[in-house]
Amino acid sequence: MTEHFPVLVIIIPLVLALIAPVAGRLNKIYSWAIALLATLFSFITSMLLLHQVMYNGTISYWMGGWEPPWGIEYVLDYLSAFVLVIVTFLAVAVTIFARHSVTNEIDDNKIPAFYGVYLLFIVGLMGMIVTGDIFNLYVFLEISSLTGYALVAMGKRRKAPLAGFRYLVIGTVGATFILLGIGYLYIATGTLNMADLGARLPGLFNSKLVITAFAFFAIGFSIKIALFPLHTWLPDAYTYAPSAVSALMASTGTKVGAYSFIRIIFTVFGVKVFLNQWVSVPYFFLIIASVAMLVGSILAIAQTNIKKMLAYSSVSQIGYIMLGVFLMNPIGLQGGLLHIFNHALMKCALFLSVGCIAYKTGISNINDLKGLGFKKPYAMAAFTIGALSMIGIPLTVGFVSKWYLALGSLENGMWYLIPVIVISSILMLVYFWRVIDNIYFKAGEPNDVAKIPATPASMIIPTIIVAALCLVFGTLAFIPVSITEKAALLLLG
Amino acid sequence: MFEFTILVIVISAFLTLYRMVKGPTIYDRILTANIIGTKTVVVIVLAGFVFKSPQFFIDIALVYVLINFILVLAFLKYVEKGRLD
Amino acid sequence: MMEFILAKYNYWIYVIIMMIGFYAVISKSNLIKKIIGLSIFQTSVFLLFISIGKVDGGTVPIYQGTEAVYINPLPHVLILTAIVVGVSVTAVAFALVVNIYREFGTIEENAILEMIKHDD
Amino acid sequence: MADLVLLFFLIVCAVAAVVQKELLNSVIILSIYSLIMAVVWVRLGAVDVAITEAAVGAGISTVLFIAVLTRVKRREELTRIRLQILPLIVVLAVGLTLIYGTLDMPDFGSPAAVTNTHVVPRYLEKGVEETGTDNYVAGILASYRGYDTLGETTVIFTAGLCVVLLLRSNKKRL
Amino acid sequence: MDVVTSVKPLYAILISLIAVGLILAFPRKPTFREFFTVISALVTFVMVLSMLPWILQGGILEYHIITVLPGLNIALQVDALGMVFALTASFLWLVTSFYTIGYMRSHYPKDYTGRSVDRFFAFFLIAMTSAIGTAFAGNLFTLYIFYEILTLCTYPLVAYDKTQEALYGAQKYLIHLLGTSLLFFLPAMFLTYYYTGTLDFSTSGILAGNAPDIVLVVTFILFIAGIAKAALMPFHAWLPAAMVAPTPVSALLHAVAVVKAGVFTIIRVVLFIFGADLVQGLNLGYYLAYFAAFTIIVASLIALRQDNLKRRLAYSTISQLSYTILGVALLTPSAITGSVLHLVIHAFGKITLFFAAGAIYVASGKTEISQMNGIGKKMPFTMAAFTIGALSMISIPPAAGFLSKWYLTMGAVEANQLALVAVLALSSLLNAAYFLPIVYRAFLKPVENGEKVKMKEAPAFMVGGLMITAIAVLCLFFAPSVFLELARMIVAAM
Repeated sequence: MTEHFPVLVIIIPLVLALIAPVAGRLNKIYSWAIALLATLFSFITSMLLLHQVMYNGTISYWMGGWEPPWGIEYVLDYLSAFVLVIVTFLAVAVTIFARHSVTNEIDDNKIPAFYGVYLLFIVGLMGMIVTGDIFNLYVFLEISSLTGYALVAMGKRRKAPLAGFRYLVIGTVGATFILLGIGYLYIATGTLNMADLGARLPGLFNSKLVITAFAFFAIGFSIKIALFPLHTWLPDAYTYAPSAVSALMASTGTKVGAYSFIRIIFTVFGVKVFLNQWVSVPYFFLIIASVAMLVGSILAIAQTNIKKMLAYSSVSQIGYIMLGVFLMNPIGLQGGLLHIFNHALMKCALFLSVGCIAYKTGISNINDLKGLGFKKPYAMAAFTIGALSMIGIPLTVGFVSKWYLALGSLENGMWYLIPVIVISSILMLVYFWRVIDNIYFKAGEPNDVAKIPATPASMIIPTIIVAALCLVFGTLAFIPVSITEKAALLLLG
Repeated sequence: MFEFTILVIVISAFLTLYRMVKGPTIYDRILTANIIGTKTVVVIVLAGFVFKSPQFFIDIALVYVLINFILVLAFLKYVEKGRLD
Repeated sequence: MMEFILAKYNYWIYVIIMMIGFYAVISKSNLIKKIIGLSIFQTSVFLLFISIGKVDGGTVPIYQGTEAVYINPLPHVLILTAIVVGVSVTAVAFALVVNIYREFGTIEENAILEMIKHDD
Repeated sequence: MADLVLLFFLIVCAVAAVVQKELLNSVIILSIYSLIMAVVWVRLGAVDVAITEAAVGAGISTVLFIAVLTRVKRREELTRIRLQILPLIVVLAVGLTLIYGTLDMPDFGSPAAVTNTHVVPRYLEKGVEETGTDNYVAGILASYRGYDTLGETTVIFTAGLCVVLLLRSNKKRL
Repeated sequence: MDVVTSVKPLYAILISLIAVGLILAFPRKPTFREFFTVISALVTFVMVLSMLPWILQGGILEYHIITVLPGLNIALQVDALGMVFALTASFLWLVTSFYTIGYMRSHYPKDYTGRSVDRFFAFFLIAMTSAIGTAFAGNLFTLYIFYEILTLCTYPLVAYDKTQEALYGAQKYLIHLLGTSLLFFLPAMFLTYYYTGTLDFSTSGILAGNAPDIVLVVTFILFIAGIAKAALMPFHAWLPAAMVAPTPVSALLHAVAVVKAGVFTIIRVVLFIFGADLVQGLNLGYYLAYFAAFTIIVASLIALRQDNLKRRLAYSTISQLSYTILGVALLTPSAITGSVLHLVIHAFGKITLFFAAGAIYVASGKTEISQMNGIGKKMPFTMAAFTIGALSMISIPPAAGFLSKWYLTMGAVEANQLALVAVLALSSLLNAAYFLPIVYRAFLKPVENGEKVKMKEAPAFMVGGLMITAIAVLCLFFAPSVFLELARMIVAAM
């Protein structure tokens, strides 16, 4: 049984995703229960897998018993097990949150199908994490993208379908570019297995095929993770999606994209080529990442819709992750990986707390938050923790990753990146403070505030838990740090 | 010999493109689709002979014919009634 | 030079088709046109893959004795999957377009953007 | 030679499909494009893919197009016909990158290409005995890379579910 | 030097947090709230006091809480310098608690049973936790955390009145403090960590020999710029802006917690991170000293022009804080002794002045100096205390301010910086120029005609508080031995 966990972690939710819409026809609560069951199962399994990886090393699972590179391989190492745990945990949290939030925002007759799609989204992400085959990656990428498009379009606002459609168009272009990259790599090497590619590519780096392949991977994944300036789909998508979907996508969607990109960069192409031959590529991406960090924050300052503000803030956070990745040294990469984890937690907390406020009120404008700090103390406390964490106050998770990113920058002698990190943090302080100020220190219209309905506990509790984890892992930082350290060393060989 | 035949058929199909682009009515275009469909069925069968294993190509040709037929029906029905059911 | 170009003619054509499709995707305002562009864009990539598989003198990848030279079947397998994926994307796109039309009564992106300029 | 004509055929169809103002015309032309594409693939020996493309690309996809056209406006609005510069630059950049990459590709159809010598030989040598089917494509699809196929069916299911989800009428929209 | 692990410093920090929990758990109960506030301040003070003997014997208490990242620990440590600050802070806190109760009762009678006052006291107590935490921080990282918490929890206190002006002032307060600490302090700390791998305090400094000179200079500048709480010009603007806060908060900000935390942090950084030798070796001390001298003079000049009493006190604070910095920048034994003493003495003197200002406001509603003619006759106790505070600022015996100024001047002489001696003298004159007129006005000028407002002393809680601090200022002059001994230990350890 245990040896089949790498595949069961995906297959069981997949099967449950087929059952959920059917079961939901009997009673719509069943479909939610099934979704919760599936995510819980995945979470527990992935914890076991992480445990297994820590004690027995990398797990390679051959699908159907065909050895790679002929068959499809599933690889669980420190990195993928770690990301899998993050994604499944947040999926559990958001699923618990979703129960009332979704009932509130989505028509009853759609709920069964919604949970089916929702589960498939998670399945797609998990598949992307676990697979060791580059084409299989594409297939799962498409599963998660397709469901993502539909989920975004489920929002209540009239702009939601358009946001979904635009996301679809640009997302499909991105995915097709990735497919092109896969094709070019296949032409160059004749294989699709990531490890095999990693073994066969050195020596081919002068080939224009491989250069082009990397270019297309880079563009494709930049679209998928919304790296500036290809971020245009993200703000609308996050803003108009239902609360639960925004929380799930913001905390897991782009992170898994970043993970896959990291896999491509380090496992397939290998770090050596970037250090020796394509030296300008890391520089290029460092510039892009720095610009993303600053521009994302500046654009966030300009927003009045709180979800849109958070979405632009995601754009800048992606810059942080990519900064760490392209520093190409262990500490910096560790910072990037930590930021995947940390940002997932923080953004989840922020979006969940915003979802709590929006519940039955539809509040989305920052100015409408006045006086809510004491009407919804728990949600707003979670928001505050998330915000402080984003700014990078010590003892929150945000601090840890920024610390490592800065260390990594100095390690490369790139001291000029530190002001970028610092200024971006200051900009975050500016836009988050505006919100917190409204929440706590401005009095709202008493009538409006009195009318706001209470939020169900099933929404508050996951919000609080995720926010609390921001503090817990900011203080007990050695837990993610030790895992990412091993993962970074593994990636850098 | 087969190659030459294929070439001729393809070129003759190519000529029908004029009607496809020019129109002027929708029926011209549907007809073009139909003609190209029928011609390419022949091309597929001939291609089978080029690969010296026509048995694998005959079923494609059959599927092809069916699809082409259904497509034309669908187009016409849509033009006629404005819907498919 | 000419020989070089001819030796890869499939590849040049696929690039051209891809550019046509891509241009339609990013420049057309009509949503259906965008989807049409997307279809062309995707199929051009499929054409690339199938072209990779071609082996001169090879026969269709169905067992005909051990001596026969076969066309590379792996790209075919990949593309079978990719075609289905492509159509699925198209289907979802259609559903979105229908939703958008219900909402706004038009499928011209420019017109819709004009309409929602004053929403937040 | 015939292949070249077919490929040229594709280009004409693609351009026509994009340029046509009447959406129905575009759809018809797109279906022709798909049919021709299937023929090209037949000529390249990809019989299974050709069947799929004919059935899925030309058939289902076209029917879906028509189904949508029954629900929305049929004409593209007449915006000023001029080339947009930025998209054109982007497209050209992408195209040039691809051409750049293509320069180092092995010649079209070359049996010595690494694609034909690395992973594939095993499929061709042992495929029939290991999978028990004569059709290599089917063998790889269902066996060696069976998991991709599972993913593929999941994608279909996903798309179906998404469409159901999206096309249910909206009551709660603001 | 005996280093002993002890939980006591942790308790000292946690006590007021427990009180916060209790206050929030029993909302709208003024008696409870007052009781908890006073008790927790008292217990904290006793706790701090109980550690004093050990410190005076030359011992050090430590408590390691958690390791966040390798080299980044959260740890507590009680040494002589920390003890000075903790002792001052916890004692004045106790006094301020009483004063605050009186002030809040009489100034917000309507809200007094409400939740907003509950929150006021809660934040007030969190501020105490963080001030004591700053004092007892065992390394720079812990110090930074408490420093930030102090900023965050005093923001609501500054903004308490929620008027347009209060919100604006509070915003300025926050942006300056949080902004500089994130923009400069954190990177400086980061650089220190990068080059040394640790942030633990060491009496000889940790940076020496670990980093290139240019980095050291940059780090030093970043530290000085980042610790805006010390209100060195040009990072002083938050202080006058924060004057909108209720007076107990102003007293807290300007005498005890916030500004002293800033100065304390600078002392920590200069002596325990850089180390006296390194600062001297790079000549950084003199630059800092002249910088501080500039602030002393300019702030005093600005203070002269202020009519609003609290604003004048604020600029006076800016000037006085730089004395402490000046002392530590000179790095001679006497100067450091003076610096440490000034940290304490100024706290007592300035809090007296603020208490007096608050008492005048509560009793008469007057905020401008020009309105205060003859006020001394109506409020003799308050104005007597004010006079003592002012004398301390000007450094005239028997007020304690004389002592610290004396040591500072000695230090300047030791360092052969006669220009700085002149600055100190000039500053005393300026202090006299802006404080004595107030005293003169209050006692000797007749009450303006037509003003028939009945004035009497402020509530007993407030007057009691300010009398205690005023007496303390006098006592410190005659019996400074504890603080002198602690200062001597700091100097000896270097």
